[in-house]
Amino acid sequence: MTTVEHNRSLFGNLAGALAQLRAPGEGSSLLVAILLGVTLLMSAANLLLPAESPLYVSTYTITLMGKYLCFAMLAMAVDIVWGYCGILSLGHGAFFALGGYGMGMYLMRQIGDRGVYGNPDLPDFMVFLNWQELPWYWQGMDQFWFALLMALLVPGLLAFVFGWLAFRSRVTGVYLSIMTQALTYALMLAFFRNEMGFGGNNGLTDFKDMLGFDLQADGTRVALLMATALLLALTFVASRAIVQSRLGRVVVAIRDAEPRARFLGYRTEGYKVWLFVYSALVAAVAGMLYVPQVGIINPGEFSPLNSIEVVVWVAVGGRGTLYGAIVGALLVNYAKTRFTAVMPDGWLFALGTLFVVVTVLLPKGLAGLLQRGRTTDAETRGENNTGEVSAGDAPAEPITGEARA
Amino acid sequence: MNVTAQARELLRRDTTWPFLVPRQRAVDVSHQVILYVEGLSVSFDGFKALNDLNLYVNDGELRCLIGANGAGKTTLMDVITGKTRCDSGSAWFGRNIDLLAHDEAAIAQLGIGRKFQKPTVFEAHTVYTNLELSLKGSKGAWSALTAALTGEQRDRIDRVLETIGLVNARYQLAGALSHGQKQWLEIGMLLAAEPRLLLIDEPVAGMTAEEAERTAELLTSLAGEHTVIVVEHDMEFVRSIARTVTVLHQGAVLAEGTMDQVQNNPDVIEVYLGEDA
Amino acid sequence: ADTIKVGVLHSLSGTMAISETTLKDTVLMMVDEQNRKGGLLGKKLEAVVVDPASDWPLFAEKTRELLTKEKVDVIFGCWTSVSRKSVLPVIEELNGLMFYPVQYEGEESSKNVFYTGASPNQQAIPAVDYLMNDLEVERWVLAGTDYVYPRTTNKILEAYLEAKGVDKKDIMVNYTPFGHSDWQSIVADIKKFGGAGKKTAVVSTINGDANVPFYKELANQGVSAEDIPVVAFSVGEEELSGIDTRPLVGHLAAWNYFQGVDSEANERFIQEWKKFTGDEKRVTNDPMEATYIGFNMWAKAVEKAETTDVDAVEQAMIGIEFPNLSGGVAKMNKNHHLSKPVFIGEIQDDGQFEVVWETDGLVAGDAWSDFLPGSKDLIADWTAPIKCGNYNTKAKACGGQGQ
Amino acid sequence: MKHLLLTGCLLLALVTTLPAASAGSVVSEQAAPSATPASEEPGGNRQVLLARLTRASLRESAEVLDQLERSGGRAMRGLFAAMLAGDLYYHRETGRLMAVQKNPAGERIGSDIFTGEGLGVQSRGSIKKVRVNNRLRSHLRDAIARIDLMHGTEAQKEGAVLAILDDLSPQNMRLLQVTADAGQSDRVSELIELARAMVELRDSSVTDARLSAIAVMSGRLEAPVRNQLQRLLDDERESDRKIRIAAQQSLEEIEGRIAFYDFMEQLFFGLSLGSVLLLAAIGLAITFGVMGVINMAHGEMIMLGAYTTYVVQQLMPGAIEYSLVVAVPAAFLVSGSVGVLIERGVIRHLQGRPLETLLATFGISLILQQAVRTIFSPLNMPVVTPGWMSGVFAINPVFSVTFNRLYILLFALAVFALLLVTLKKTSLGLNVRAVSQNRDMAKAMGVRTEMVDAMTFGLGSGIAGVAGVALSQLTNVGPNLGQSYIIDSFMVVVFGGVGNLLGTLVGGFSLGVTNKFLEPATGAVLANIIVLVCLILFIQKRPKGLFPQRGRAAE
Amino acid sequence: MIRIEKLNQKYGGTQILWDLDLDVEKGSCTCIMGRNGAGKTTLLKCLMGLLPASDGRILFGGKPIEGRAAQARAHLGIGYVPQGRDIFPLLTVEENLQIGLPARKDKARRIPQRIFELFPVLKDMLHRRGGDLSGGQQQQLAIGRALVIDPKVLILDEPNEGIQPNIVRQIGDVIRMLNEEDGLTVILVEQKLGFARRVGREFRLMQKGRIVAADQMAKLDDGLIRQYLAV
Ligand SMILES: Nc1ncnc2c1ncn2[C@@H]1O[C@H](COP(=O)(O)OP(=O)(O)OP(=O)(O)O)[C@@H](O)[C@H]1O
Ligand SMILES: Nc1ncnc2c1ncn2[C@@H]1O[C@H](COP(=O)(O)OP(=O)(O)OP(=O)(O)O)[C@@H](O)[C@H]1O
Ligand SMILES: NC(N)=O
Ligand SMILES: [Mg+2]
Ligand SMILES: [Mg+2]
Repeated sequence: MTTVEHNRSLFGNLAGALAQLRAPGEGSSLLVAILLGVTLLMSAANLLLPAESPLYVSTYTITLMGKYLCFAMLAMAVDIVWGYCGILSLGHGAFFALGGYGMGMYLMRQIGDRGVYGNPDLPDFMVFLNWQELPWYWQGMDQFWFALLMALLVPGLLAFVFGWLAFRSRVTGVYLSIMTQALTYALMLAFFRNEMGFGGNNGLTDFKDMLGFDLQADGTRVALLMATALLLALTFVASRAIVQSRLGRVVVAIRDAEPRARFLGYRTEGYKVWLFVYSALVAAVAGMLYVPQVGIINPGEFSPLNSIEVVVWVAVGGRGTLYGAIVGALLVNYAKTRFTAVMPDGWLFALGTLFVVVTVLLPKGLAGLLQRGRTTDAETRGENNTGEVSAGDAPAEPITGEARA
Repeated sequence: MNVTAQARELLRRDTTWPFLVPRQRAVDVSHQVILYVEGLSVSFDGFKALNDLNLYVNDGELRCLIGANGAGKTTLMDVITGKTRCDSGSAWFGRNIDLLAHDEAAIAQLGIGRKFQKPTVFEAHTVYTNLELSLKGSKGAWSALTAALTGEQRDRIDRVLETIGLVNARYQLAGALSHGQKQWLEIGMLLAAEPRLLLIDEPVAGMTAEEAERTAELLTSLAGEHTVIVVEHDMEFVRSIARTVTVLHQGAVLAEGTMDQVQNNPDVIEVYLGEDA
Repeated sequence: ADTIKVGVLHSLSGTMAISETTLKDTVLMMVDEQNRKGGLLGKKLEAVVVDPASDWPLFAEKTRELLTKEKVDVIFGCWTSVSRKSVLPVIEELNGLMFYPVQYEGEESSKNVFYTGASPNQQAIPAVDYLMNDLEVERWVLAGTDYVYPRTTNKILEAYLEAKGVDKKDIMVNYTPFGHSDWQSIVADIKKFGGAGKKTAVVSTINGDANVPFYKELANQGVSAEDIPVVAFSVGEEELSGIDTRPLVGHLAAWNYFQGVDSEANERFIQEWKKFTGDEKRVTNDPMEATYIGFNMWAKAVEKAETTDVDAVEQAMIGIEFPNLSGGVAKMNKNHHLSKPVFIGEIQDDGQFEVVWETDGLVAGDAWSDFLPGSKDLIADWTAPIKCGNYNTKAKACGGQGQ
Repeated sequence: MKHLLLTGCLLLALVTTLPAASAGSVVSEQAAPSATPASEEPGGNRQVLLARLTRASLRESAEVLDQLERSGGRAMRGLFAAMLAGDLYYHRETGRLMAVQKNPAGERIGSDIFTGEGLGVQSRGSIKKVRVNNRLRSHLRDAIARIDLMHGTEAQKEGAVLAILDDLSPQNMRLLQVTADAGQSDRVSELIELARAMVELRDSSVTDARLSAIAVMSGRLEAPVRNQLQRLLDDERESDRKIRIAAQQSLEEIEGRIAFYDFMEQLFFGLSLGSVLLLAAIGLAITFGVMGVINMAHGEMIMLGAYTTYVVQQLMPGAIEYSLVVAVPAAFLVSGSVGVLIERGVIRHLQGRPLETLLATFGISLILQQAVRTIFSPLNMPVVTPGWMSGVFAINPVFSVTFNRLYILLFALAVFALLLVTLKKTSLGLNVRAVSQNRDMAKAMGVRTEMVDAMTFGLGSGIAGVAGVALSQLTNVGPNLGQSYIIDSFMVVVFGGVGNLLGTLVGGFSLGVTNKFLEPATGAVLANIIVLVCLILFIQKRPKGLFPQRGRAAE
Repeated sequence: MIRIEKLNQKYGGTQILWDLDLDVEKGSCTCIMGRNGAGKTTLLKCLMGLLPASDGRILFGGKPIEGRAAQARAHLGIGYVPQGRDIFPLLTVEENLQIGLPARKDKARRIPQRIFELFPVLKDMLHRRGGDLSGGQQQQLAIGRALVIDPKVLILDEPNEGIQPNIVRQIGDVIRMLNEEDGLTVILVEQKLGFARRVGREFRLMQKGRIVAADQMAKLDDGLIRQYLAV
């Protein structure tokens, strides 16, 4: 079996398994199990089998998988706020990228004097811009724990401040969406500026190693993939716990009738802020894992279109179901990988058509398809109520109220 | 105050930081009055919806509020519950709590519950969850994360379900209820919350006479322990529950008294009841 | 394998498609031609085209795909510096071979990359010399898009100009974001700056999409080439094909190749290109020539090495000469950069350039600029005994500063 | 600036021209016989020169041109103008010079350079262009300016004198003297007066005379005046305190005026940027603002409009001047029809799911972009600016307004007004709003909702297409055109208040003006960032935009 | 005038209306009653075309209309006053009324004066947003709006919900007048017995998606009420 076929069957299996979900609770643990299982198998196949073996999984596939899983985590982060709380964030890429930059700064410092100019203190881009010393905000980033902390703290704090301002002032609906977009757009412009000290357009790249392990070694890549899978599983389980807790139910209530929730005594802005911060943190973790695996972080990650794409993954997968977001991200990105290689001139037609078709034919995304396969009557609409994570069938469209009322 | 002074103030050992002082204060009803509304005025784009309105409601009372469409009844509730800011006047909950200084959530936590004129329930949740979310208790995000229903709470929900006649619909999504069922559910949510003061806007609209009767019984039984303010246009219903009736007209109180007094008030007849009601 | 695989890594969608698609077509044309000549080492060439979609991480991923999945023998690709930077670690890790055909900021030399576009000393410095000596320019506007290529080029130029005695006051530097489209204020500022009674010129490192609105604004505000000439390093025939050039006649560009260069090889190349694209109006440009040279040098090197093995080809490449399209011969130097002639052209009303100046001989591309403090002591030399991309001539060691 | 180069060469030319003939009189003498045909001029010398012109290298050409000017004077203007415009060709075999222009059919039509006599269609291979470069062009311009100073129109004379202000050499002053003696209009005389004052200030040693010279110069906005005063103040040798003070005052006055015009200029830039934002957003204000469709394909509708402009220009190469007039309705139809198709084909199925429209229209936008790449190539398409839209409207030497921006500003306002009237005065406007507020109820009231949806989406898309026509005059017409405006458009609509057209207008202009007033202080990038941050903070204050929808229902 | 045969309706999987038959004569005033959730609103929506019927026939003036869209039914002359009023909240009162004008047979361009005679309040409120009106005012507007299309049949879904007593009377009078003087066919869903008795001339009782009793209003006795309307 070639890698392509392997890939294909891999996804076939995944989709098949998902389609067979019997009950939602089981489904979720099944998802985690598949996720970890597949990752483990792939890792073993990569490390233990010789490259000639038909079952060998190439490092390319490993890194690709790692990237997909990061995207899946990001999609899940968006789904938490969008699907469950009706906060359509068109700027989650910002948190992802900030997390990524945090990790990128650490990796950059790890290069040490192995850069092209051999400067032990300054990253290359600072050398050729004639910077004399490390800016204050780069201090301490050579410590892994500190970088990690910052990579969480900064996006978390940004989400907190932004959320606190916006939710307290009751900015909702499209107004909120466009503001998140403005946020990421402003950050993109700022990071493009070379004066910012983050490498401008070129961003941070040419990483060498992480915690002393060579980033180009297969072992490190596999470890990163496993870490990603593990963290995805972890955040998935945590997120599921959250959305299934009363907090999750309050959040859905807020999505559908925020004033009502307030009159019941819920300080809705508080809920929204915390959920937003949590989601931003998940996005940041995804970003942190993403950077060492793809090897570059640049302001393009802040681009509003990137964030919109994430929303599209979620919508394709099925808004309001956590596994839907994951499946959507995996599917769309896999499609992108295949299409760009198989039909480089026309892949946008294919992808565009996919989006249109999914929207028109699968109102609840792929998750809706899976659910439909699960429930006995096929043409059911709006009565899916078996609890779990299926908050997607909300009759009320949060944005409608804004745009239409 | 300059920054250092502020900092020093914050660091004083003998004080508790203001934001740590529990906000919840028990309502002081030592004068028997639970709601004081004085000189309240609200206007929208120059239109006076409330005009120097005064209203006092005793603790444990069941008060009916009637008045023409557009008289300002709903607006009054909006002000009391913090939804609408008023131009002038004051609204106190008991003697000690200034309602105008609190927001909706705080007011709800103080023990003021409300049923809207147009039934609003959480449509994506089941009837049961709707009630669960309405239960009295901590409404903070952190506690919600770990919250689980106690047996007592379950019982309470079951009882409420029974009262509102939705036992069989407990696992239905609230969005799929009929209009009248939503009305009931919203009343149920109020019951679950056990507020001190209930503001109920048109509870029997869309209910059959029989159901209205049941609602009347329910509200009457609530009074005493709770204070209830009901807005309703169904005179039969009002008659069946009313002790004191306040009539609003053009944003101000037109008349107040027993049902009989009010019913025979010529002004009320003219602007509200009509000749032969 | 029974074919030799040629990877093509140019964006066919997204913001860079506008420039890069042409290069993909150029490579395809070269592959065709080579196959008509019988291929290489008795094997046919097979192009493997992927679309990295102007997405930088995707460039890295696609490189990995080309090298490990498709097992290509060589890659022609990238345009922006950031895409190259993204690809670099992967191509080095997997010991691939890439040809990079676009003018760039220098400050780099990788064993696995051959740079067939211009480095700053093959474009910017000659252009400034021309302005200074022939047009007697005394005041300078350095306008660029805010990214590494313009930043570096402008840094080099500032140092260069100051070394030539230009006062700091007479240099205005301006950066704009990618795709900047509202040039009113900046053009007005340039006009004001130029109104101080000294001959002024604009050195433009404005990138891609921002150029059209920039030139349109220049034309509309009546800044003509005789008043304030603009010399650009990123504007070629292809960019001009998207603008009505009549109001821009006389503005300048510096390249190593213009379509208007009179030579037999060029004539043939242009004909072939028009035939290949089936479009009589299609133009050629400098990065295409760079691709052309790179491809042919690679073919020559493969034949010389008699294998497509990267290490062998890499060594064989050094010193290879191949006729360029402007009538001379390009040579691959030890630092993986080319020696090429430099031309200055004036924009004509038909969207072509008229060559008004050219260097006497070939200019060897510098990997490291002589005008930047961090790199003036560095050289790249991939032949024994140095064999590295950043050899410090002072410290006599590889690895930048040397220890 | 232009003057510098021009005068540099002017000087060069004068050095060669004037000494040859005793200054002044010759110039006007030469003018007289110029009506006679070129061939009658003394000596076949000119024919030789003209023949040399076709063969000369770019360096030699300058010399040939000087000689031609000396011998032919005014008669040479046509030749020079043709050469300057790049229209001068010669016949490969006969060597005959001619002006060649393409007619609408693309044929090259030659005409005699001196008589204008038609020489018929020239085949491409038979003629060759006379080469010209920047240096020659400025040479030609100067020569033309010299001819114009004597014989030109008022405007040409004015331009010629203005050019001389940059280089007040004795020769030039003599030339001015001759011009002045011939009697000139007030404006030209005034400028000559100014030139004299500048010379006076520079050369005289009499304080009073210099003071009155400064008085003349005071308040003038011409750059040379400012430069001279500045130089004077910078010059330490200038020790006359009175002069220094007067010059200082004068300069301050000038700078005060300039500051005012700078302000006006920035205001105009801001309004102009605002009009672009408005145009880009206005269609979205309908499809998104009124209908509630999160229309990610809006940018591509703009793009289609811009491509329509390109196609229209390709279809009517002979009538570029009118192309935009045709392009506006054409773009409306093209984008509008695509909009209707999208609505009927996709959006219709998403009723009640407005969020999903984001996904579908995103897909559509990808498809449209790639479609354009496939059909037109990924390259930018050239769109020509018609003559009436080119150039500047110069209010004074420091403040001018470009015609294209001015027209686009007016156009944006006109489109806005038209749209407002459409929505206010026709039943469509009412029906759209009803449908968007309560579709079922609108149906029950007999409103043909499908029709209304299609028409509205078509209208919004059509307007976007019209915006594309305007934008094609300012920016790239390429596959990425739409992407560059979509973010801004959403920003403007939301800032103004969703569903409020007036908000879009005010929003567009205020964002534009703020941006342009920030830009000089902060640079383009930072200005943009600051505007975005302000926007975010503003929305905290007004969570429903500038003009929120009010009333109970909006809560 | 209107005849419904074997109408079935499902929301997703749950069937709401079961083989429902209903016959409304021209010029009659029929009052449909039933408990909450009996399916009254669903029935009216099917009749109006706002919900697709799963199967069954709907005849209007003898012609089948079950396949026609709601807007077509409005043009045929069915006026609808929905439960909850459904005023266009951001349109002014005037605009709310104007919406229906194109559906009139006579193509009048102005709001008929008659509306303001029936509901004088609306005249004073002409330029206020519909959503700002109080409930009672909105209800009057909703009826007025339905009358603008000059309907042959007027469908009202609980028109008295939340209306002050004197206006309830007034609305009752208006309905009666429209029915008696103008010969308008009226279908009325009503819970309040008093009002139903006063206005309706016939009644239909619904239970669980079926019509379970039909007769003249006078015949509505306590037995029926206890059986079908009591809780
Ligand atoms: N947000 C608002 N904007 C404008 N006017 C408003 C707003 N809210 C209420 N009003 C007006 O204030 C008046 C009082 O309305 P309110 O809803 O309080 O009446 P009500 O007594 O509850 O009537 P009903 O019995 O019909 O419910 C009405 O005329 C209404 O139009
Ligand atoms: N959107 C919906 N989805 C699923 N079920 C629904 C929906 N709307 C109504 N139902 C169900 O249909 C049944 C009939 O509803 P309907 O609104 O027709 O009742 P009704 O007779 O008008 O009651 P009411 O007197 O309360 O207005 C109810 O049991 C309700 O739960
Ligand atoms: N290398 C460049 N032009 O980006
Ligand atoms: Mg009310
Ligand atoms: Mg009903």
